[in-house]
Amino acid sequence: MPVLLEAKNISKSYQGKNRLFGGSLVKVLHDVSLQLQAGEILAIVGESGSGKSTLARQLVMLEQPDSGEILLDGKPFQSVTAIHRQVRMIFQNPAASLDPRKRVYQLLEQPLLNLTGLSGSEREELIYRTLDQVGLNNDQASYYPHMFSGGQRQRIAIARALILNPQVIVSDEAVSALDVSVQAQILNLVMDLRDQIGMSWLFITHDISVVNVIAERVLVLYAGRVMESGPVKEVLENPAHPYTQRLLQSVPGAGDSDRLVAVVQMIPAAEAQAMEYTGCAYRHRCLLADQQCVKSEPPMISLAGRSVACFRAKSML
Amino acid sequence: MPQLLLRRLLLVIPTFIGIVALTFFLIRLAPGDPILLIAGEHGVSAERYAELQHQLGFDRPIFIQFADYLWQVLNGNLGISVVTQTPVLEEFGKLFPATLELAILAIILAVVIAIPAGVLAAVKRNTLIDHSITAISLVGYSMPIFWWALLLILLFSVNLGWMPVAGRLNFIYDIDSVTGFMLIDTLIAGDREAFIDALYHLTLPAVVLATIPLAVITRMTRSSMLEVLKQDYIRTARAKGMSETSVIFKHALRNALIPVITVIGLQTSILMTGAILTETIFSWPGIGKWLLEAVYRRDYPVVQGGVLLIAGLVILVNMAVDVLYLVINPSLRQQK
Amino acid sequence: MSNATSVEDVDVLTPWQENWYKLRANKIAIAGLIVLMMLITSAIFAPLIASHAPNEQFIDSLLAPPFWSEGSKAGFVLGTDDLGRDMLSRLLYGARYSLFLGFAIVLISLVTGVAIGALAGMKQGITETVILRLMDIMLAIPAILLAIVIVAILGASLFNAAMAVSIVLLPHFVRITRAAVISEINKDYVLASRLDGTRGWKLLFRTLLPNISAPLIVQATLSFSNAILDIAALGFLGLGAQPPTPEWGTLLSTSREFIETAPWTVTLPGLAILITVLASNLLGDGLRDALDPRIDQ
Amino acid sequence: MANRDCLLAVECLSVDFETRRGSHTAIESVCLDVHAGETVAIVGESGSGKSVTSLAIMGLIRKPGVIRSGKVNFNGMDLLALSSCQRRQYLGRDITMIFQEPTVSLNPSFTVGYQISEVLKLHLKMKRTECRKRALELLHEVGISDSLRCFKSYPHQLSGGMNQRVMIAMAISCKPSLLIADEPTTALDVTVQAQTLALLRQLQKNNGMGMIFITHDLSLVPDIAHRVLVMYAGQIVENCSIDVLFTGPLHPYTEALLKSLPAHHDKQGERLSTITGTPPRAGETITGCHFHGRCSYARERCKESAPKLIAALPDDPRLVRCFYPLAANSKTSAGRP
Repeated sequence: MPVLLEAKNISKSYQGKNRLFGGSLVKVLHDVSLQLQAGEILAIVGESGSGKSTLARQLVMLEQPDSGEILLDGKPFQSVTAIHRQVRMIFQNPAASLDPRKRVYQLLEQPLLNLTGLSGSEREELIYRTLDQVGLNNDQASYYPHMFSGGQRQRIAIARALILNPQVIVSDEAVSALDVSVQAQILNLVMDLRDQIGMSWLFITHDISVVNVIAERVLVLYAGRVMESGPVKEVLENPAHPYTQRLLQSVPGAGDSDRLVAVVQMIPAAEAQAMEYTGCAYRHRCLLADQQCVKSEPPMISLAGRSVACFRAKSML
Repeated sequence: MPQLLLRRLLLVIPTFIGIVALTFFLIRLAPGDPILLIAGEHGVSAERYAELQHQLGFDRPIFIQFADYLWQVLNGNLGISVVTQTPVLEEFGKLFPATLELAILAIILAVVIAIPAGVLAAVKRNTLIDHSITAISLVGYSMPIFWWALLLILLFSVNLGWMPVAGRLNFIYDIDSVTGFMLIDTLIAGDREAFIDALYHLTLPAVVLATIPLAVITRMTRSSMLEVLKQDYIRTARAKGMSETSVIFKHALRNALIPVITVIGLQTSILMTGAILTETIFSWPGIGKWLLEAVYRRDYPVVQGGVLLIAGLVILVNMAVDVLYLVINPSLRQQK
Repeated sequence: MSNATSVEDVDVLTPWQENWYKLRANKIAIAGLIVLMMLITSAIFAPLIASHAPNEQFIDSLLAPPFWSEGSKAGFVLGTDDLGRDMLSRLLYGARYSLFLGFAIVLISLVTGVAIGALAGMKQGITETVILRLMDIMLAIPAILLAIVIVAILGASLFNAAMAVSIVLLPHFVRITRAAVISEINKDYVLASRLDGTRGWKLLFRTLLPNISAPLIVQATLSFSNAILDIAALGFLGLGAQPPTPEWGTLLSTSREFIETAPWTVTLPGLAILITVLASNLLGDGLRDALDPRIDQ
Repeated sequence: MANRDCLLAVECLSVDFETRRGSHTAIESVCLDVHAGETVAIVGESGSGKSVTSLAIMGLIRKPGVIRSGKVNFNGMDLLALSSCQRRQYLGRDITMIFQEPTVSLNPSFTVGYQISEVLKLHLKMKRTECRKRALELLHEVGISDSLRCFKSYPHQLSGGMNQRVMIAMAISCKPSLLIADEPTTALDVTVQAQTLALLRQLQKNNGMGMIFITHDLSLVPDIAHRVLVMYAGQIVENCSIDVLFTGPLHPYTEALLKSLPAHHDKQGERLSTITGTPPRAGETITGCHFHGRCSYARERCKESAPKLIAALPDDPRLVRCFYPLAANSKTSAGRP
């Protein structure tokens, strides 16, 4: 399959809080690379602070990365308008991402007005068609976002992403704020859209059990670095990185009580994240870390059908 | 925290320079010849004009003039009153204690009543007590204080004859000015009657001056307290089995006071505004009345210097409040 | 997904309609609104309501007391002042100054304040720093003092007083707008709007302003009452409207010396100011409750 | 239902919320019991009334909420009949609670150590030095290695997971017999969630506490609880032990919830089961079974009359609120492998 969206060695830093004294730069993304193929769902898994939302912002060109480049169809990003038409984003909390003062119709019309030259009737037709696509009916176009339930609001957000018929949709934790039964509806909708219109989807989540259901490939992010990436089957069934393994062990419902007790460990009150460190980013929490992991940062290697950044990867398999 | 403190201090510098610039250019904004304005309404001879022009540096480029003015200000030279021919700083120093005494008494009065009232209103939300406190503070907040002062004079001084109408002390007492605070000076002099007389003179102006801060602080305390009482940690405190009194006065009030402190700090400016009106009505010999009279007399050096001093004072108090805010608010204090 | 239409029966209200319903439930705020409306109406129709011209003198009825006191004169419901002018008529005409100036002042500072504040919030960097320092400077000088100085320089007149008060009120709008813009600009709905291709002034007017209108409206009502108070205070100090203009603060200052002999000449104008300010503050509080989404919970 | 051996027996607890638009029922005739050493999970979607239940047990329902009826028997005495002053003696000592958002559940103005010491001082009348010593022990007990540093920290200086450990330390400080955990891991990262669950489980085992674990996430339940209560629209619809829950739920809602879990879904790309429609809104009056509008098994009777929470089969301890419980032995696709 052809590569549709590609990020090469993206890095991004933010200025620390203290502006007057030139507060230190906080590096949120470290040389992150990824490839999204046409018609696939690529899941990005990471916990809070892993830089997954920052990555999403770079990919949809809400921000410019400090270094690295992003290619769409093999070409670098050019005009912002073109990118916004081709790469669309869905946010975590639909209640926050839908302007409360606009009707659904206005919300959906906004991108059409700004980014396309469609006539009024063309816009109308497209709006109603898209609403239908996400399972909402025409009457609801005149409602305000607060009149919908959480799941319906996320459908509106999806409709807004879909309406420009983009090549890629990037969704940031699009189902984590929803109840399970509603979450299932939205996940089904995502899968339907992929199957019916071949939508390529970059699905960012913290929930590895969701990945299993919807994605073909997965990329595990920790502290702004890619730890492991590859086909879901290989990575989740047979993780090569201790962090991936830890994530999988943390999935509730395995019912293995011995495992759970084993996870209780002493943790220091001062978190390592703010400290300067060398070597592997995960070594502070890794049970397998040794001197090598302190000294140098593990390079990304190819192993058993996936890429992994760990010195111990071979012994993990 | 030292870094944050330093930052606050550094922020004062541009603000202060800005105020100096404002007062500097104010005179130049006035229509007409600034030298004639500074010299007063009586006009000057051509000779005196040239002298003044040179003396005031008007014959030099404007930026040099400003730098010079800034330098003078930093050296404590705020010019000389056209009317009395005394240095502005000296006059200010003489009159300021009277205003300060009034302001301090007013703010104490306001805080002592407002915080308990605000807490009570929040705790008894939507009861008669809450509604009465809210209503009274709203009326106080809407009060034109110059009228309020006249009403109080009409009632307590004119009709009932309980309170004196004007001044700081009855002229029959002769008290040495040591601190400039009449209450303290009378105590130092050991004159009990004079002390009581001074207190009588202070009461009405202080009540008038306290009215707006009282209303503002009450409203702020109430809403801040209501906001805090909704927080999750209050629920935690209740779940710990703490008594309602501890929950309110220990866990809630401590957090609720953080924004209230800022509001109390902001009252300095309101007190100064109030002082102008209050001192005028009660013939209180303070800086408010002094400044207003200077405006009437077009005594520009006094207006210029007075505005600068009052603004400097407000900045200082606000900075002190900022520091206090850092001290009482751990989430700011411990930031790296 | 056919039953995704569970909101079918709900009336579609615009956000403004909803706020109006919330405000309507607040009886006290509505009382404030009604009083304010009545004041505005009587100010507009003052020539029809007032029995006399505001400056018409009745030499035979100097300092006539109002109707409830002994010695009141027919035709002068609220008495007369020291020059024999009808108090009620003067107060009615005075309302025109207070209310009209209040609106004008708020409008001027609202528009310029929002523009400057939005500029600071959206540009950031050096523009923002300069604007903020300027506003700090303006806020460091007590409001009335700043107004007094401005009036002292420009000369005492009602127009100059109004200009001075507009300038004094400006920093509040700037600060509120900037704070609101900064807090909103990184919210998801604004980001989403940017991704929809909305930017620049369009983003400000179509997306940001409607969502930050609540604190601005509340501030506008509060500023309205502050403007009335400040104008009256300047009038009282002789730095605003000049006699014989029947502006309320000026009425108070001219009749101060009659406080013992004719207290009504002092109490009535002050009461008029208090009622107006109180009514707009009541409305402001009600609006705050209606517009503040946190109250819902 | 009132069982003398029960640590906690809640009988027919109903809570109304009285708003300007009239009152609506938040929870209706909730009955539950917790034995010593047992963990009971309450599962439900947002708005199902699970948090209201826990607050009502603690007596922490505040206006506009009103407890309309019911009893909360704790060690044989009705907590709701006590004066608030009497009840406070038990709160924080014998019954404790931890909450969903640990960071905002701790007072930002006091150090963590102070807030733990406060409980010790209040209930155990400890002196300052004793408090400090005990608080440090407790912090160590919940798995914080540099407990002294933690003791001196303010909540905002600690991570969410750390603050939840502090909350837990505070909750176990007086060796309570009942701990109520209201969505304690919802705001935490998955790895931290696993650690917190393990910690709770360990403490519960070691101290022999009874525990009520409230969650919206059914997949957590087997890791922590012995028994599960499923709530829907203010009512308990099923009460059964963990062992049987995954093999054969009785209530259609429980079944639907189980089927929609992605974790119980192995085939990639296969669609998840969903529950159509939305739960009733607050204040909406429903006749019949509360779930009938969304139930794929609903019949005429379900629309007309409301089922009671009763034993499904004569010799089965499971309780279900359904006229037509799914047969206990029928196969459901939700079963774990």
